[in-house]
Amino acid sequence: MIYAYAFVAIAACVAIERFHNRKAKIAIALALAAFLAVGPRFYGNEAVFSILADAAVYVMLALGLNIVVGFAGLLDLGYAAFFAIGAYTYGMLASPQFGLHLPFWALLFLAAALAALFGALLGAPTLRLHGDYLAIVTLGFGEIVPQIFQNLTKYTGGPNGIAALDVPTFFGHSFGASVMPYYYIALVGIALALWISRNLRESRLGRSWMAIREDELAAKHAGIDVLRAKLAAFAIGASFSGIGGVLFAAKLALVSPDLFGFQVSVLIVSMLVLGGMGNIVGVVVGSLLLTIVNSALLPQINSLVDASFHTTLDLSNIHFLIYGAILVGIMLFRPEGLLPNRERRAELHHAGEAEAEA
Amino acid sequence: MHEFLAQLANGVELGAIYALIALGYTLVYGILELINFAHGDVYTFGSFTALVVLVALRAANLLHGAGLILGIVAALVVAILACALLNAGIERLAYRRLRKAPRLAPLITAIGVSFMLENLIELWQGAAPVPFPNVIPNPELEIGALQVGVQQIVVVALAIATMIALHFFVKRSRLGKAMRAVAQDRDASSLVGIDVDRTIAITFLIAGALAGVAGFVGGVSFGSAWFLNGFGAGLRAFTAAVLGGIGNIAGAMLGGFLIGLLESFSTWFIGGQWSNVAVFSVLILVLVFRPSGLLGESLPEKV
Amino acid sequence: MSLLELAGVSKRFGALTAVSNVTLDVEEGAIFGIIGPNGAGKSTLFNLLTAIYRFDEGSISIGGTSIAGLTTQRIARLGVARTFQNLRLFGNASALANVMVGEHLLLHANIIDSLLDTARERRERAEAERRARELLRFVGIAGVDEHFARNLSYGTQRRLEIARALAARPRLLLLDEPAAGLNPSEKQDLLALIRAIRDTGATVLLIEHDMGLVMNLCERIAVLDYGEKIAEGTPSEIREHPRVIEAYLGAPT
Amino acid sequence: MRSPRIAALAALLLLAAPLSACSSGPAPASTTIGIGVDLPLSGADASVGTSTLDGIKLAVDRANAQGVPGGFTFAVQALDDTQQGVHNPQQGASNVRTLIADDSVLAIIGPYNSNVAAAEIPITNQAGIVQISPSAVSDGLTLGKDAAMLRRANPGVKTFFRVCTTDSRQGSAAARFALDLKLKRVYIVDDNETYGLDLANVFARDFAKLGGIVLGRDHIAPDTQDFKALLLKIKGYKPDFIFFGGTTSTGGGLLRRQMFDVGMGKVAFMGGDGIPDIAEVAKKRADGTYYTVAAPNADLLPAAKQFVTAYKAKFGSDVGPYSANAYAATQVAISAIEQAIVANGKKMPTRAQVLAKIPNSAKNEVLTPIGPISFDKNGDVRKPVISLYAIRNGRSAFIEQLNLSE
Amino acid sequence: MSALLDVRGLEVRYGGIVALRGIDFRVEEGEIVALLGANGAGKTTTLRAISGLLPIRAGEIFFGETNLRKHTADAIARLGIAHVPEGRRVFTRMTVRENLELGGYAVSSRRDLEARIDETLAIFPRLRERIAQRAGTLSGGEQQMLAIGRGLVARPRLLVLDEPSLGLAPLIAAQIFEVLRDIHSRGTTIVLVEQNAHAALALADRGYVLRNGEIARNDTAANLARDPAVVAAYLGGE
Repeated sequence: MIYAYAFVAIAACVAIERFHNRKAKIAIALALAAFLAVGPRFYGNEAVFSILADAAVYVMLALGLNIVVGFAGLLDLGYAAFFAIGAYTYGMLASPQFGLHLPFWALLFLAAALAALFGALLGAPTLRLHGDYLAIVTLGFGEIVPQIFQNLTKYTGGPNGIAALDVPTFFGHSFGASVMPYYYIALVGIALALWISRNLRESRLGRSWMAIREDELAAKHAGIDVLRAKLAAFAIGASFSGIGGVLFAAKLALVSPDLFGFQVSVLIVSMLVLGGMGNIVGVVVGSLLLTIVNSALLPQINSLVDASFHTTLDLSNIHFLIYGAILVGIMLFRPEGLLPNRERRAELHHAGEAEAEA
Repeated sequence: MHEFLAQLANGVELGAIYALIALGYTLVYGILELINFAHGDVYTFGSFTALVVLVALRAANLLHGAGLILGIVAALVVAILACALLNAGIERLAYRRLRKAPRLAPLITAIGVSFMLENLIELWQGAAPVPFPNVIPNPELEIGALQVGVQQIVVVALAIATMIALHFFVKRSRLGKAMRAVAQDRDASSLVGIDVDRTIAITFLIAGALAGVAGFVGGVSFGSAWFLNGFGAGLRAFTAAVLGGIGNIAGAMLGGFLIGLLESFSTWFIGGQWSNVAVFSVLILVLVFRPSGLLGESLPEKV
Repeated sequence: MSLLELAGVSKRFGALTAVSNVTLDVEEGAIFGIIGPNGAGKSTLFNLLTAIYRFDEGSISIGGTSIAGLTTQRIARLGVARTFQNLRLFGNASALANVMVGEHLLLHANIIDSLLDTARERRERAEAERRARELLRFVGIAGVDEHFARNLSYGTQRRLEIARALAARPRLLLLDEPAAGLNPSEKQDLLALIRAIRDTGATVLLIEHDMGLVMNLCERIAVLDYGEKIAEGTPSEIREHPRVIEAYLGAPT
Repeated sequence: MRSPRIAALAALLLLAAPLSACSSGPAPASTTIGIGVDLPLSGADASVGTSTLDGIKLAVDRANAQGVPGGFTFAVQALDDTQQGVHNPQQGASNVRTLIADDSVLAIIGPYNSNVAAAEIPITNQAGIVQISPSAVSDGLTLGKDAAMLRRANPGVKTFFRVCTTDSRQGSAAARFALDLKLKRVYIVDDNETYGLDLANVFARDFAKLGGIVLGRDHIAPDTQDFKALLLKIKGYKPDFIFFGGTTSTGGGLLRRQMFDVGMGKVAFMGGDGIPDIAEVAKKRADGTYYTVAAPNADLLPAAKQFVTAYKAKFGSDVGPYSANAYAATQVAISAIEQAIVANGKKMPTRAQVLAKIPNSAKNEVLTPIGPISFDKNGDVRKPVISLYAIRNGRSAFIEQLNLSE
Repeated sequence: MSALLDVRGLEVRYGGIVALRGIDFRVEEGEIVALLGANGAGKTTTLRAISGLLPIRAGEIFFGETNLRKHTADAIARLGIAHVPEGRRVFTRMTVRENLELGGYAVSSRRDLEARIDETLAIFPRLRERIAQRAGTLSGGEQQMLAIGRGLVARPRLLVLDEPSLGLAPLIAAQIFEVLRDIHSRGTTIVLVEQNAHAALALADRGYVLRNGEIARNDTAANLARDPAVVAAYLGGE
């Protein structure tokens, strides 16, 4: 069932990418939105929509990271840190931990702001670094943040984290134990994130990022305040992650440090690169695909294979092998990602022939 | 004072291992500008190959007297060869096709290869830590106020000898020069007759060999091998390489020793759970003030 | 009135003095040429003007404002735009987008506008796009708007870079070897284009090797050699100048 | 450009289509009862996860071999709660939902980790399905306000049980054992993970209360291999023993091993039920280790011996640290299901009927390799027994046991 | 008489753009041939295609009897073509000696290599003074000497030079051309791309003029230097 939904969503994305007619694109997008909104009435169960809601959170994260890596060209290997900051904002301020029970909706905004603030704080001193040095600094930051949450036991519950977080309410109606409200919020979140991503790409700021990504020096000469534009990318990207964190924490009703390690940062970068960096639709496809692989396919692979081929093959001990092979396989055969953007395609086309005679 | 010296010795021992792994990162980065995330797992593979050889030799009752020395050498050599071949194989199968691909593609491939290696090692040796045979007798020696184990001396000596050998190889030998040339300018290198593909393959061989030595000394020093060891060790070693100035051989060694000492002393002074935080905080601070690492050269942009 | 004034400007790289005690005045509205052998310090001089390098001695002012300590983007705000010797276009972006980046300083949309695609953002974008298309026509490459910069021919790329520089409506336009690699007829077009640019009110400072172009175009020319200004004057003065012939033009065959 | 894109589409199709077909296909035959399992089966916890799963499989096989009332057969449906190699509460929650969505699943065994349990309990509580964990020891899962919060969807119903003991029981028992052994001065180290930190906290508190001297505490960082820096620091305190909160693979094995490298081989080492397998890593150097287990002396329990023999025969490997617990948890679940089948006229029972048959007193105790099991009102084991073992010559030896009052 | 280098119908593309559209030219043993043309005309592309740095779309390149199409750049270098690329491309982080040693990368005998380096240093005495210095610290002219010297250590049959006087002070440029004349007199065939058409045609036996990826003219150097169109286009002046 989960695969049916994911398949429809991915197929729709591919179709949107393939059609050149603007109206057709919009029609498909609306049809997909309607399908995802109405689908639960007819087909599926809590388990399916729980995974889809999780997938939606990852799509939001990937869209946020896409702003940093895809748009501005800054490799961030510690993106999960902002995810953690968002989640712990909810965990600490809407739970018995400090007896604070701030409303979910307010915390969405607060977390976005806090994550953006930390994005800027990390960015300000380090954005002068180039290429892989920046990647390593962000990686370091990504390692530090969850460990600080883990070590400050008094405030964060330490390794146990904080459990039994508040159940959000909507105009006085509690979300209860159902996952459906989160599913719908996440859908709205994706819609917003897509809208903002598109806005940014087309905007003055988006053009500044493009310029910085392509040629930082030429961008400076056009009067672009490079540091400010990079900080904006870091902050906006981080705020997506902060919002995703709140949604994630509220749905799980738990935060703990092991949810935000380096592997999560790597996962999100993989989603981008696999889907096709910089291309919004590609990012959505990449993150859906990897979430489904990670949250549904691999954990359930034994029962799936056993059920379909009537075997008792034990595949649980080769999860990593399968996952790694998927990453390597896609990269070897489509190094530009499944749905690359125009730029990326062009880049590949010209790879190796870059030094045209000057 | 006594404890200070002991911590210092321990930090040096740890740093020697990180430095060996860091050298592998830095060599590969220098030549391909690729963060080879799978390198830490090659190190793990080295530990396990050495371990398997030692266990087999011990089972055959060959590990005493002169056999002990020979056995240790055999384990080391097998680990070196196995890691060198593994690393070169990874380059051939997973990275070579991507030489001209967008920058992040090989990075993700490296991550994928790392996952695969971890899983393969797990399938081979199981998911639990495996004890590394205590082959080196470990009486404590007192040198002034400094107490060191024989094992510690062996580990550090082997690591430093390897680094010196690498230094001379890269500086003096024909292949070493070719490696440096390819790292600087691939086109110009091929114009003087250097086979670039082959040189890159050799760089991976050497990086793998260093991981093999690291795997052996790491196994001896930590006393066990575990299929996921490569992740943590690799992360710290890579940090060391960046700290020293990535692509710079002396920098990787310096960075390795610094990280080792930092881990040791931060555990002593502020507690083990903060050691990672300390390591990465220092990394960030250093890069803020020296954006190309401690020994890295920053070349002015050409306009 | 001088738009650009350099007084005793020097720049050293280690032991090498790339620019040595150069004094220069460029009148508002002029087309001013800088020539000299490769490595004479011409591009370094441009790089000092746009703060890619910081000068070690002397002073530089643009429109009366000293640029000492200013960053590249601050200098751009003073109305300085440039092209590069080795083209620096945004290769993986359309020609139109390249020019629109050039318009950065003319726009006022802030982060919020960009995030929410406000009316201001849309209005400015439409306006910027219109101007960009106009500029592409002005430099003579109308019709390439949607093409990726990297796919354009060399001559078109040169013009596109000029269009991008013009998009900021600069008071001072720095052109670094704009004719390099152009064929003779393209050079003729370029000559007309640079004159047209000057007629819009911009001051043009150019580095160029092509003597025909320089002599035809420039009202004044300065000659650099080994980082020093060895001569300055009108084209005919320069052509006759013995040191220039010795160091740069060479004895006629 | 066209064909590669179509190829990508085809690849996606290939990936998704058969799977979506099979997962939404016909439910398994109605004579099968699913025993849902959620454990970390890959990545860092794989070694304990798989050996724990093997305990469950053994119990299910045995039940099927003995025959199930109503002609049903039990089938293990195991899901992995790791993501990217680390046990993950979100994945656990997701798995539990998947299991609950399958009507044939009547009980869930797992999870392994306490924070995963904290994410799952609200879901099983709401669904009213029996969940028995072999190893999640954190106090707050069953006790006090924290546990009440986890059950807030359905406060009247308790669905979460565990056959392991709580951190607090084990920690206090360990404190008493240590003083019995005349070990007075302790340095406490933990792995800074859920189980280890809580255990160390309780031990530190109770050991000091009983008159022991806590010289200091430290936590270790993840992915650490070198413990000598820490041990050199501890050495300066001259402790009688080191108490370790954690498991063999999170550092227990290496810590013990490296104690010899810094000249602390003679200092005793103690921990909880996370380190019974320490000899596998530390080998001869494990001697001098003490550990506690929440079960009566295995040497005196015939069920334990039978279990060990059967396990080795079936899987060809040594029993994992929580294999017996998992076996016991499964036994309890199966016993409740079988009783429910009988009570339901040999027809498929409901989950509520199964929940009603969970043993709650001496009368309906289930005999397991870790002793007779029934649960108290919180879902913890009644009459818990904590045993102390020592490693001697690389083997475990029973020392004494403590019967804790209810 | 068979040509040392015989290029037939050479075509090279960058992505969709045709950089060379079917170039034919020959270089006889012992000649100096100059390639002239505007920036972007395809001169550098031609040289890079010959030395194997660029894939050939169509056409053949014969070096003596060998078809270079099947060879990689390093193999072509070992066949005896030394390409001194535009912008010198010396290994700046290595010493002068190391650069020269790399020039003789294919030489296996240490003594032979030393002899060749000595021979090269005899041609460039300036380099001997700088032998232990890092190449990056040399002046532009010295770097150009090193780049040429690096090529000479290989004792090439064909020396290919791309803009050897680029960025050099006139005096130094003159020295370089003097050296090239000397090298040629010792029997090395030379192909030269040069912006300074005066100097190039003064040195060369024959010249080809490239325009938009095609051979526009092909004549003796003397004739080209006298041709008013060539003078106007490439030799400056009104």
